[in-house]
Amino acid sequence: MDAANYLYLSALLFTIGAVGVVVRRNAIVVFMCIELMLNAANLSFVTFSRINGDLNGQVVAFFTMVVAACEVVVGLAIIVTIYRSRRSASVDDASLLRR
Amino acid sequence: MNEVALQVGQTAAPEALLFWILAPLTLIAALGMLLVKKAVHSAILMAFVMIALAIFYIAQGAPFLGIVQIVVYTGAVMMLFLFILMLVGVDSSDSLTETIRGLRPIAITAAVGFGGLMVSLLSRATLGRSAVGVEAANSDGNVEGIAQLLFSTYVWPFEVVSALLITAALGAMVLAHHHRIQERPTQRQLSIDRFRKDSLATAAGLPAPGVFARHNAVDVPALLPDGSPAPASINASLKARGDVLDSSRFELGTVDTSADEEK
Amino acid sequence: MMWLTLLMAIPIIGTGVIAILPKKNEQAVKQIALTTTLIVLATTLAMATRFQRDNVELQFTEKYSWIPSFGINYALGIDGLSLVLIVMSTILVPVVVLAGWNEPQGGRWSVKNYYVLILVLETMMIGVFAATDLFLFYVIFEAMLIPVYFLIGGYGTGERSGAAVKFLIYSLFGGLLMLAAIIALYVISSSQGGATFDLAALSGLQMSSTTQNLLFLGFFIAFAIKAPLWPLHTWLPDAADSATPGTSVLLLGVLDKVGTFGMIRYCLTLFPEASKTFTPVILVLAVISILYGAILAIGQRDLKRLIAFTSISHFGFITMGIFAMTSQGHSGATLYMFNHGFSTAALFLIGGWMISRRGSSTIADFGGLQRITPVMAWMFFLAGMSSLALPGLSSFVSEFLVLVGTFTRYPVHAVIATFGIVLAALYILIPVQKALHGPTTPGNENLSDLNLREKIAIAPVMAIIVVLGFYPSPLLNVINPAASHVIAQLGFSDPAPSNGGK
Amino acid sequence: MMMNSTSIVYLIALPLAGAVILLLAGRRSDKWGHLLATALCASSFFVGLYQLSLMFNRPSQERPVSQKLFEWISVGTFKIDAGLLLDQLSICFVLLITGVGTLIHIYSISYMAHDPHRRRFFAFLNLFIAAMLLLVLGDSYLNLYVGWEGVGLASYLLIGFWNEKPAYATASKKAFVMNRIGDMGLSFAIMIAFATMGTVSFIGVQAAVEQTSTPVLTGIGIMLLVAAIGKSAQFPLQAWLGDAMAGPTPVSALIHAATMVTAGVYLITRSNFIFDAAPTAQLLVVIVGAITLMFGALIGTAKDDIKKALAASTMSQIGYMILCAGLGPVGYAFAIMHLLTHGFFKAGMFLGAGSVMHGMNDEVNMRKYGALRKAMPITFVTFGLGYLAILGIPPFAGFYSKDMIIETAFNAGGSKGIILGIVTLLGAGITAFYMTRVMILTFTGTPRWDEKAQPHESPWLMWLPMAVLAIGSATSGYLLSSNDSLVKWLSPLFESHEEHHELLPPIIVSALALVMVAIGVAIAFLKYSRREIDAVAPKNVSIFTRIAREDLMQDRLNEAVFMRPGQELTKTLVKTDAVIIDGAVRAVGRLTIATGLSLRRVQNGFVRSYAAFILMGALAMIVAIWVVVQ
Amino acid sequence: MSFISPTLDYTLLSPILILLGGALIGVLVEAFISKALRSTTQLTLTIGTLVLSLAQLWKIRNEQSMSAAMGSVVIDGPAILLQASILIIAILSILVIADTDQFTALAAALPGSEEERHSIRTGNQVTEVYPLTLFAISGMMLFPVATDLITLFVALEMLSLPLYLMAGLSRRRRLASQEAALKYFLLGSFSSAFFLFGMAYLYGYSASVTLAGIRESVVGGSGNDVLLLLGMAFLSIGLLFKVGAVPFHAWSPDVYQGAPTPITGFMAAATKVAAFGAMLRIYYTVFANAEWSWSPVISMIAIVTMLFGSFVALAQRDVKRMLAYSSIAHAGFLLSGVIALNKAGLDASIFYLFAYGVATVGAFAIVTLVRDSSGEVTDLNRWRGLGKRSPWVASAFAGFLLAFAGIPLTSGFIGKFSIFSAAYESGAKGVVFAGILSSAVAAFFYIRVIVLMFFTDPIQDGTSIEIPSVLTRFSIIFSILVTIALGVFPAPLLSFITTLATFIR
Repeated sequence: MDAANYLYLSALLFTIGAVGVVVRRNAIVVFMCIELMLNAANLSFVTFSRINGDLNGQVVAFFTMVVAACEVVVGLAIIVTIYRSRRSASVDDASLLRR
Repeated sequence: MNEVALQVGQTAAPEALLFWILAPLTLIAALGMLLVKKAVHSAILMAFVMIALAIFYIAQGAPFLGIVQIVVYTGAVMMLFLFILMLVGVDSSDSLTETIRGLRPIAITAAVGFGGLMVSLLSRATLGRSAVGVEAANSDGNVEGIAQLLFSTYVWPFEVVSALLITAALGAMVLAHHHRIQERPTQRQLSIDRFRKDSLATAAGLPAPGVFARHNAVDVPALLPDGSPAPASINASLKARGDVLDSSRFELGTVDTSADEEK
Repeated sequence: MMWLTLLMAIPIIGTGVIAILPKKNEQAVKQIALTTTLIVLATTLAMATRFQRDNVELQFTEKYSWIPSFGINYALGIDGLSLVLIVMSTILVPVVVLAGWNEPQGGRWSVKNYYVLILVLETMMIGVFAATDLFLFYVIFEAMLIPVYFLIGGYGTGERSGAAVKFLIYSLFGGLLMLAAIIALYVISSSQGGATFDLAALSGLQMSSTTQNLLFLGFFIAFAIKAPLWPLHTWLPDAADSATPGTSVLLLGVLDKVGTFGMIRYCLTLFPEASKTFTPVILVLAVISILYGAILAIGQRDLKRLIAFTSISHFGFITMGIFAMTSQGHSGATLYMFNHGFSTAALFLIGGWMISRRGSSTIADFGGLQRITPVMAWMFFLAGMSSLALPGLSSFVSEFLVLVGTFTRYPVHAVIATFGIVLAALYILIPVQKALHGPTTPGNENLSDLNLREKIAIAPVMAIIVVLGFYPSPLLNVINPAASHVIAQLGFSDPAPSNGGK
Repeated sequence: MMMNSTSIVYLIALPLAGAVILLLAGRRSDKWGHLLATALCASSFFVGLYQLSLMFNRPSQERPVSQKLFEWISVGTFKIDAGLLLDQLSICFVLLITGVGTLIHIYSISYMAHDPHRRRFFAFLNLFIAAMLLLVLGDSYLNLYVGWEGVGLASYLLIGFWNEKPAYATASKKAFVMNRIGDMGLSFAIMIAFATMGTVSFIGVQAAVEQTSTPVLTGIGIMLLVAAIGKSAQFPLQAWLGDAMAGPTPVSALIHAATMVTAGVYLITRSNFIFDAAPTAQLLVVIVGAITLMFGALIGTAKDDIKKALAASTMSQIGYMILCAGLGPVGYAFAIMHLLTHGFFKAGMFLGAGSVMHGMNDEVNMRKYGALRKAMPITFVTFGLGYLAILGIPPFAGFYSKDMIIETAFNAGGSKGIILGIVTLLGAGITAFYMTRVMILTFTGTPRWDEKAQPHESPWLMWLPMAVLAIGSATSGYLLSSNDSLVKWLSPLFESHEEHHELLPPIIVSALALVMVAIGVAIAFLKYSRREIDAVAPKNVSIFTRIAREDLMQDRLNEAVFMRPGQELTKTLVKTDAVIIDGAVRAVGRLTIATGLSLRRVQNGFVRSYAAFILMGALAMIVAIWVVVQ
Repeated sequence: MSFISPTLDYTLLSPILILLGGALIGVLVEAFISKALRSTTQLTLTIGTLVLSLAQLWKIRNEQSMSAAMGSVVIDGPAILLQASILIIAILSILVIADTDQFTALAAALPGSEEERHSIRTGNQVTEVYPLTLFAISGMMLFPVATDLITLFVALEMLSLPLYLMAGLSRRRRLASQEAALKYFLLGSFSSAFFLFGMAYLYGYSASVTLAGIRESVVGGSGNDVLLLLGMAFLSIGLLFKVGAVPFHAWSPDVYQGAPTPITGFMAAATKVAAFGAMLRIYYTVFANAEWSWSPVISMIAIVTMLFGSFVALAQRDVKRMLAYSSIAHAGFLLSGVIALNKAGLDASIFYLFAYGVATVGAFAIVTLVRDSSGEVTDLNRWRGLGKRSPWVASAFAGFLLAFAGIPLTSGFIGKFSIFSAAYESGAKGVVFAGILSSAVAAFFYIRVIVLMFFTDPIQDGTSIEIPSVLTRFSIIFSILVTIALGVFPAPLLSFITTLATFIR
């Protein structure tokens, strides 16, 4: 068992998250996919922290969680606002701005 | 994994077992997030992924993070997600058919290419130094170790993050906080208003929207006896959103009586 | 004494005075503008008398550090070439102001703005010829576009905004190519002992021939657009067609000269080897311009476009003279720049008066003007004769010098170009016949002849055209040292008489 | 070293001043302008006489004098002074120009009396005199060139004097443009001379001829010939002369008969040193002269317009001169002699024609004349003297000069001599024919006048100059050839390497010529005197007559070969410029905008697409890394 | 392992601390000051804070320190210059933001609802924009001076979150504004996820989260470069997203158009300074030794960005969108300063950033002035004849456009010249050539607007020029003066930059 496996897992999760942003239409799901990407990054941090033998990576992951929490607050507030105006959480419906 | 450079040394067999059981499940759950229709299912799967990650953290010598992941992420953040999902409509579901032309192939290419290339690249990576393992760093305890860093080396970003939290709170308030415009009228007051105000025209209630014969949706104004639409029959916020169908379509024109004449 | 800065400052001061005048007081604005330009002219002439004509070095030099981080200086200085062009510009501006006394009335904006633009333009015209710092030159070269753009677009007629845009885009495109070359020069100079834009220092740079060729093209294309050389000329007829006569005079008479001036001052001095490499191509383009411009002039139905095309032909001559690399060609080209300024000014101003009186610029709408408005008609005729280089008028000397100078080195080009003089007879005499001769066309009967102001405005131009035809020496004496200096720097000497190989 | 003079410039300055004063003073000088102009021209003539007298008093080698006015152009080795040269050749011209010029000024005072723009006419006349004098007095080819184009300008202005008639305006333009083609030749000659010899002054070029190769000299010679062809209306640039008759008749007399059109002869004789050294060019000169001689003569036979008939004759006579000038040293003097005598008699005849027109309401068609002998006796006599002179009847002027030319032609040697002799003889015969025709149609027979016409003799101001010229026509030939005075006078200028190979003795040549003339006269009498002349030109005439009436198709040829293709080329180029060159520019603009519009579609408003861009960008980067790592 | 008590150099951190303090007071003001006084108090407070911070910055301009905050922050010449630029741009922007007519009266109210109308009637204002702006500014100030990845990431989020929020606060066209916020937010977080992932690989590569540590590994690393390359690529995506480089640009036209115009101006100008500041620091110090690997990629992106921005701007009918594409093109030009990787490139970039930022704020300030009865008019066709109706406003706008186009005697020209010459010097000739070409294309659309304003006749459609408030007027006048002054006499600023701008490592 090699710690590198965690890195592969992290990369795959990141990929899945990124693709999810492109394919899903519900703004909340899209946002969850972004959270998945952040989590994938965290997994890499923790793994590298282990490989490097210091705790810096873990600290970064911790910060990431805090920041992600803030992002979630703001993001969900925006999503709710737009849902209230439009009665739709689909990102495809938000395409007034194009020309 | 052959000559892979990121040799960390062989870890204990239980960890390997854990990994090989949990990692595929995590991946399946993550993939599931993309494939299920209902947002709420996605959220559940997401929670699963997070918990799995928390387990990995703990397995990798980051118990503090693991706990935070479960408490903060899964416990708080995911709940926030679910909460909002409830608000938006828990049954809301996506159709998975792609409507933007050309996006599906791009997504598939990206998924395959990105994932494949990442794995391929990582397999080629070398560090040129041996892996250390986190045990030494955790010698004083994981939480203490992190605290050491957090409150000395990273005290500045730690402080700054507080500003970020304030920003988030302020932002949420700006977007969500309603001012009470006026005292909400009590039931009693409403009732009095209905009969004692300027006229009795609406004493029996406002006309209901819709025209049975032609169109009975809420965004269609009712027709008055003279055939003209009744503006009062439509909810004001629908009007404000511009979601009202053009009422002129429903005005009574000349009645088509050709069928009658034939008889 | 800082003559050149003073020259550049006077119009700016005039602008300031005009700016504080009330918009309504148009007469005062005009008078101030005229006075300012006359003061500039007087100062220029005073400076010219102090010019040492046999000294090939730059004179009246000034140098102040401007942007030291890039080695950019506010450096001015003139030689015979610049002096002649500055004198030409400062004579033309008051003439334009006086001749176009009522021109700005039809504009989009106030009369005041018009004169502000004209005066700002005058400052830039002096600066562009006097700059000895490449960067300063480029800045003015580009900045000049703006007042002209507004002069065409704001005070012109017809499709004025389209024409103004075309002019601007064309020029900007050329300017950007030049900017690329300037950047390259700057970088090369900084790798060879210190970044500089000083002309003298730049001319000593070491460059590979490929680099030199590319940079030369960057400069040359910009200049070829300015002094419209076939096939980069199509902006000119449109611009001239739409601009007021006064603007056209400044545009064709002065601004376009920056192109030919730049070819001498920058292309030849900075890239001697590349100049030689490209000479064959450029000469062919010049010859094409001469004939093409002339033939198209013949084919025009519109008076202003016709004059514009004659200028394309004339610029062909100037370019040919420059790249003939003989002292006759060079001096002739420089003299041609001066003379062309006046003959074109005369044509445009008088043509403009004809057009504004008739309300049409179609040649066929005129007819029999010689009997209705004899003074105007004969002035136009004289201007036309100057344009076709009739001996005894100024253009002849320069045109012949160019031809002779070219012939000694490139006989074939000169011979083909000479056919231009026959075409010139046609492009001048056809409008003369249609507009001035023949029976009076309906609608022309009541045109008025030139008034006193117009006569005064055109008189100096005519005088210069005639006097320089017979006595060009004062100018040639100033031009010759500068011209031979350039030729010598390039390592050329005039071909000796060949005796046909005997 | 040539002597300097300070007074040559007055020859030019006086008439030039006249022109300037009259033009600038405008209407204010209407009252006295014509008098001033005439006076100034006359004073120029007297200066000329004074110069002649000075010249007589010097030994023949010292006769030429020069005057440097100022440095005109000086660039590198191209140094041209505004310099004048008065020698035996130019003084002849000076006197002819100013003399005939003065007479024509006097004539015009009356002839133009009723024209509202008489002042301007005189200004132009003075301008012409000044330019023509500059042409013959300039000491270099470039100075000559100034005069050369100056006379072109004056000619243009005077032909188009009545330019309100579109045809006249066109005629003047045609003259100028065709002249410019010739001028181009002169430009080439000057350029070649400067490039090969390093100088363009007459003296300098003369000195350099020896060091210069023959091909170059031939080139210069041919280019000078082209110039002469244009100015002197020689084949193939002869077409403008007939149309030039649009100008007032005094102009035709002065410019298009006596002086300007002979400038070509002057140029060739002045450049004798070049032609002597360039036999090919010389041969071409002869050929051009011969062709034009016949060409003009043939056209002359068919013209009903009296001025055009005379113009054709002029062309033909100048052909004689050019031919003669092309025959080398022996011919120059005779060419000049014929030029001078022709100046007298042709000017006289033109003035006569003017007088006739004056009396006939400006009618120019000879078929509307007839029997004017009685109505205008003085005109008849003066015209008649000119007629006799041009026919070459002894002892009138033409006899001396034309016989010399015919003789020289025969003596040219070999088959060339024989051909040239025959051509000149034939020309003499045809000349006799058409001039007799003119005489008969105009002065004899029955009147065919318009109703309104009231023929009357012209006032004295008009007939006096005619009389003077008539006297000249009668006597000048004798005066110039007695003692070979003109030949001797000019001989220092021309290198004479006498090689007389007489083919025929002079007396026989004269006899032959007279026989030819007699034949021509006889045919004319038979054809026109014995039966009634139609007042309208008959239509059913032979093809030859028709061709001759159309000036031997010269205009049609020009039109077909130059004008039409030229107009087509112009139209095509105008279109090309708009469609292709400007079109390309506009296409670039449109393409740019189109690129922008199509790229804009990428921005489709869907946030998922935007995310896809980012993802693709990331993918591209990873691919790049993957490639690098491989 | 004993605890090292942290030391912070408060003097050096004071500019940022002042801003944070101001923002916190602002939050308190929201809570405790009555509505009537709130907006004046907030404005005064914000401007006061900014000026104080700027003054503090001036005091420490010659300081240099790597250890201002336990190695998380570096204070050096470029840092001071960039922070000063951000502050000046921020002050100018705040003056425009002060025009509260641009912002929704109540963000939580549904568009078109009675609640919203009532809020407008009662003169309610979202005064929270002031503290939010201050938070964003502190993030921007921190971004280019951060020297460890954590601070960098936190700063990135701190500058982004308030902007996401403020993008959705427009008073008119609120749906579009909210859409802008959503797009900005989603794409912004998406790109920060990449940024974070890149950080992870860099950490893995170098076993360090400080820039200095990573640099050491880049210089003398022992393993292969895969992790470095991945890290650089993902980190760059985050940065390139912020500066709006193709293909990470797509958010900017939509967001610029939808966001309230004063915010757009602020965002376009200040974010660019901050992001490029960070980018310059990272590329010039950390990645400099790996130039071979990123230079071609960034060059490619720069070329595509310039051309794409210029070409597409040509096809825009909306003035804000046009300016957005113009800013994309400018991002391309600025990237050539990154590629240059020499002192001249650094100087030029800083100059360019400042000049461009000031002109951008001015240009967007003018956009706020052109209105009809229902608010701003951004349709270019309705800008016809603006020069006739209000020559000064139109002239100022033309001045900014000419600066964008890089016409001599404007700051844009000096900027373009210096940045291109720096790039050329480093051998990036292709980039310079593309820059020149796209400048030519760009000239097209700038001139088109000038033509519209000056050479076409006004149409009567009720479009009018709002008489600018004193604050907006000051902002515009200051911007145009700076734009021209930097075109005519750039020497003082250039030499100031040259002396100061050296990265310490």
